[in-house]
Amino acid sequence: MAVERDQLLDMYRCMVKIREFENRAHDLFLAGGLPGFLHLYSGQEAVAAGVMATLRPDDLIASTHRGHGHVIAKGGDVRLMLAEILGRATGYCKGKGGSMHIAAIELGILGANGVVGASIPIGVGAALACQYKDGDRVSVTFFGDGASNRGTFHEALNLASIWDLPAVFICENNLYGVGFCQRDHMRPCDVAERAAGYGFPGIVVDGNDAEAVYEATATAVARARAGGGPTMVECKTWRHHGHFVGDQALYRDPAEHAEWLARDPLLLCAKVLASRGWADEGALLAIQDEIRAEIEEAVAFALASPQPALSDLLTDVYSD
Amino acid sequence: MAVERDQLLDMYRCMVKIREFENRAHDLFLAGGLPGFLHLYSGQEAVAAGVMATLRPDDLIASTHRGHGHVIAKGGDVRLMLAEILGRATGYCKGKGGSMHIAAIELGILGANGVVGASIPIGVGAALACQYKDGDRVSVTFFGDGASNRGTFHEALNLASIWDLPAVFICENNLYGVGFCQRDHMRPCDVAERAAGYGFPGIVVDGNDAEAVYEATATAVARARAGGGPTMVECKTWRHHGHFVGDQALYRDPAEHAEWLARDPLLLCAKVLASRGWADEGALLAIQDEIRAEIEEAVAFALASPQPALSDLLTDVYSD
Amino acid sequence: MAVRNFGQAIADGLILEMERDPDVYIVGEDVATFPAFGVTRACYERFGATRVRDTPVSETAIMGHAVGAAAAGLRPVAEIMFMDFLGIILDELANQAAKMHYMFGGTMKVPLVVRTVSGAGIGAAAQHSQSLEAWVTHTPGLKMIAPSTPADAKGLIAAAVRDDNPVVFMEHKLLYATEGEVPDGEYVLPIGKADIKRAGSDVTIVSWSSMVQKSLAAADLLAADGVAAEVLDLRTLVPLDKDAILESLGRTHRLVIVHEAVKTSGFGAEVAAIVADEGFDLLDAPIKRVTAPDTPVPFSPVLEAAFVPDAAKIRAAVLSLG
Amino acid sequence: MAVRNFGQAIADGLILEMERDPDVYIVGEDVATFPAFGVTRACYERFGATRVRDTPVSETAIMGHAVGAAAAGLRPVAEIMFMDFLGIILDELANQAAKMHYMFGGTMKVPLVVRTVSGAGIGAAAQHSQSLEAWVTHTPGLKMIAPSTPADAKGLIAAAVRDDNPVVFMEHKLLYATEGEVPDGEYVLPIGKADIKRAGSDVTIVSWSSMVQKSLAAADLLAADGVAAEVLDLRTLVPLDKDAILESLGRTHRLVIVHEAVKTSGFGAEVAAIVADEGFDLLDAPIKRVTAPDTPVPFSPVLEAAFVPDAAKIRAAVLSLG
Ligand SMILES: Cc1ncc(C[n+]2csc(CCOP(=O)(O)OP(=O)(O)O)c2C)c(N)n1
Ligand SMILES: Cc1ncc(C[n+]2csc(CCOP(=O)(O)OP(=O)(O)O)c2C)c(N)n1
Ligand SMILES: [Mg+2]
Ligand SMILES: [Mg+2]
Repeated sequence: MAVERDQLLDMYRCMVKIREFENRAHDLFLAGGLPGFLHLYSGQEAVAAGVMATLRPDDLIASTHRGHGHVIAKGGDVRLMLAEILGRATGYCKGKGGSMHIAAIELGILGANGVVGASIPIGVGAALACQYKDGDRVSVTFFGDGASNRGTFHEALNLASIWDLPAVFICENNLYGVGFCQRDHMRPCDVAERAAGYGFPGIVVDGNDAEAVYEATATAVARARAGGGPTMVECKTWRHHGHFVGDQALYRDPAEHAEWLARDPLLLCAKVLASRGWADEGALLAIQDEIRAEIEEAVAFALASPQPALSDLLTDVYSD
Repeated sequence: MAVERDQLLDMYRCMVKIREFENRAHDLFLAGGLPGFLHLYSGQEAVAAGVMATLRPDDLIASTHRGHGHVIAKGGDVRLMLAEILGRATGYCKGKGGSMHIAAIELGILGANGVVGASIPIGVGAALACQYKDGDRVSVTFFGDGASNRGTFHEALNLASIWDLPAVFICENNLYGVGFCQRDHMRPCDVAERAAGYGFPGIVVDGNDAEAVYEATATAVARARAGGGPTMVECKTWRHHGHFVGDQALYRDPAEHAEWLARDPLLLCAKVLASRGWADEGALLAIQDEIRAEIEEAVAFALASPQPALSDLLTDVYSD
Repeated sequence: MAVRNFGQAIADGLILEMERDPDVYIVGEDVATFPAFGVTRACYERFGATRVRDTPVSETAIMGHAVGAAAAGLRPVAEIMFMDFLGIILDELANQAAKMHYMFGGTMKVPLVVRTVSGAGIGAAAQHSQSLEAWVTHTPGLKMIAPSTPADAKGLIAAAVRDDNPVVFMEHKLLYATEGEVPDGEYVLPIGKADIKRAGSDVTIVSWSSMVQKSLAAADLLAADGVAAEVLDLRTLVPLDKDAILESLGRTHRLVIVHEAVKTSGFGAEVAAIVADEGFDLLDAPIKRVTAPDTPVPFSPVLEAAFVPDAAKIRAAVLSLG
Repeated sequence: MAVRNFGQAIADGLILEMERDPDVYIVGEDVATFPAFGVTRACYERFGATRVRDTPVSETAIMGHAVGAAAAGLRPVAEIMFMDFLGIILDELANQAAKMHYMFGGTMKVPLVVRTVSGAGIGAAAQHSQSLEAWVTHTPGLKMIAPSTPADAKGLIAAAVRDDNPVVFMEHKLLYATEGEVPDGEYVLPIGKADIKRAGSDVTIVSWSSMVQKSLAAADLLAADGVAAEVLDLRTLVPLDKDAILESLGRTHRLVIVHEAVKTSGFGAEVAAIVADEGFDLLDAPIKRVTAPDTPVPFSPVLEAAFVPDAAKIRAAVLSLG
């Protein structure tokens, strides 16, 4: 499933949007404007962009604490996202959720999640809904290398396997779970090796190469749509910042960090676009400008948005 | 590690003891004398006998709901066991535990367990204690095929692996978890395939062949004692009865059941002993008689034992 | 009306709901081929393996996938074989299912039911005999139902399935064989309404699940003592029918609360606390709780019988009020 | 005496216990290399990776292995990064650790400590801000400690490590930076003793953990109102110092209970229920609870501030007693 010009340009645009969004969120946090924990997605953009490019609007995703990228790539409105992480009444969750709990069911986004590994059975349940309701929708579940050591991972992947669910598992292996290095928190070299324990394929791709992510995921999605059951795609990648804003990530090797920065997914993608003559520098800069403007507008919208009313504290506990 | 005459005779004796114990417990249950759930070990004797023959008294084991065989093979006193499953004050747990909760810390038995899969992290913690306290003790954890789908399995095996713990994992794959057939409740053919996901060896043996169980486990135990880390040994076996007494096991194929009965571990062992000239029929019958007498004596002891005093209800909640 | 036992009544209710709504499915360990207490057998026979789904021994995935399925438009009825295993699924139940509607600003619904088996009485010991409703009632976003009769069970399981929120439905194992008249056909009770199972003017006995039967037995004994006890069956713990409690108390001025769960932090404490605040002026005597002691459930039948509250203990508590 | 903050005081206590007993080890996510709230950093620097052990993101294994290690002779101090994750470990904690001593007839000890971080106040939202002590207090076999000052934290963490039972030790995240005088060297407080943090004769305010500070602030406001409030810090919820509560009430005849956990089935209900029974005759007014409302913890700082009880609300509750 080769990637065409427009597709790759869309992915690039998506990656820029995520990066600019995260940069702005970072600024706001450092300026003291953002409460709570902020887990930036910067550095992993090729995963969200590449995966989501294979999906239809009616497909479902389950996301993690590091979920901004997923939400943006699945079509999230940056205005409502920024309002949410600022805790404003206009946000996706009326300010009740925050960065770790953005959801948009109308876009097929079942929610970011503050509990590591909790997305996995949720994504599997969504896959059951896809299968049960006929049609050929798929459910894509994101999780980190760290999450793959949780019991939820094991139980959910086994269930998806024996039920032949249309599920795609995207492991974003950024080589660390907080300060714990993946080569120390598990013995197998690749998380994808674990797929064999459930009897379905597990493949490893360069998670900083949007095209590679797209191609591997497209195959997995096609398999799932055709009733062929689950696949795991492990994307090796790197977060540019600490675990959350405030963490200096002193536990990582600066040389390794520098190597990964040199393999910035946006840079890599820009090079490919240029080398194929699909976009020149000017075109890419134009994209960036356009998106910066969109993000600035979103920041202004969010900052101008009202705080929730005190009465909101007691609403939405039950649905009636 | 070849098995010698006395060792195999001891294993045979152990298997007979388990079988006779379970037969008697079965009778007592059907006669209405036993409360609660009774999960008989009959048919799986070669696993307990073969594994325990590789252990020292100071090694530790963590057991399951189907634990009578493990306790007997690790040196449990059948009098105190019968008293316990009859709920008497003289039992291993003063009658407070029952069949699913027999423990004997002085024998290195950390307890049977009513929660499927709960033995696994407990066994791993015991392995940490062995490693932490120096020496070369090992910890052996028993669990079923069904338990290998629990999150506890995944988390605990991963932890044992990265800490290089002296842990041996014995999967008693009797091909069913209650009424759910192993080839349906997971996709891999063998549970042992999952060991690769944790980076340590997993081997499959005929669980009805005590010698084969012994040899595979002895290798695993030696590896653990030497600091080589965990091993999984999967023993393919069959329970002769239903899941618990009362279950007719109608979900199993009668032909398959007959095949396995023909491969009764006691029969197989008796044949080997005879073919090697290590014991004739008379010697084997003598063992059986001797053990029957021991069990009868234990039944008498248990039946003559007092009920707990009502005041026992409130004791032993906290240790002081 | 037909005489049905408690288990049959639940199955009847489930079958009706499954007929009404194709998105309702049942899921859990052995629910299809070998259901532990038999309840879902008839559902499997009627609807087959797509809608009555066996799972591996994977409670976390049972609960966790149900959350995702519910969020994506299905209506799972998940069975957790013993309520004792609530500790295995509490993150999925309390951190995900219960909170998603609120956390996501009211944009997502998680309509699911967790059916689970509680209680002592068959020698199943410490890990298969607990009554853990108080863990559930301490979790905003969950509803908690604990019926005591076949008719209530049928009407409330239907209500639970139709509810757009996560609902825990507790079935005491000793109730399964109890029988009673059950309305035929569609029968739905409102969630959150208590029921006076026996009227009386001297004391209010509040209870739920199997303890309602014990309370009624105690009321019989008390009648012989000349004390007219009112037995109020809460049926739903969350939402709680506070008005029914206060109203009864307005007539009796004495309160005894009975539950099988251990005493400390049991749901009886919540009932007592509400009354000690909002019903303080109605009280003529201390509030008594008759509960299991603060111990694990013992295996020995002798000790187990002493663990579970009985009519004699309830009677004694009432008489102690003077 | 030296001035230490709450986190340092806990670290001081842990280091002393680790020096005293080589079987004590610390285990949890990032406890060695990057501890979430910094507490165990000093322990790691002092004792290294064998005794301060990082784990993968595997709470079930953290708790489950600790049970096995404790049964086999070690004394684990396990950290569960947020109390919200209790639902992940409750089977291991409540079905295994809590019950083994009883189930096995008193033959086995399970000496372990679970340190865990509770509470709202930093915008961490619904899954990182809860106070779930009531799940623990409903489990016989567990002890539950919730200190409010650096000195109590030091003395009680030492007691928890020395205790032969599983103990849950709750640390409110907003307390870490609070400072106070802490006794130097070995300092062990008894488990199960409440402490009068401020004496008063008009009303008893019972609380624990960070709400003690809020209650003291309320007592200041009340003093200006002419009301002398006694602030009783329970410090340990299980075992509960019932005598201290009843004794204080014997002097004040009015009770307000304050906790940050949500109201329904919070531990405040248990305190109220005990008093409504055993202290009924001492009461001159209804028992009031000041708690969080029955909602998940909202993210928005505005809503979060409204969620957490504050001095004004406590004052209002006291004044409502007339
Ligand atoms: C169940 C659970 N345990 C611990 C945490 C604290 N925590 C937040 S993120 C994280 C690391 C997750 O690592 P990984 O899955 O690799 O995701 P990454 O942060 O690298 O994107 C931890 C331990 C949590 N949120 N949930
Ligand atoms: C956590 C948990 N879930 C469900 C049960 C009910 N149950 C008891 S035994 C069993 C099957 C276990 O299968 P397996 O591990 O293969 O052991 P076997 O019974 O075959 O020896 C189940 C589901 C339980 N006791 N614990
Ligand atoms: Mg990671
Ligand atoms: Mg099995």
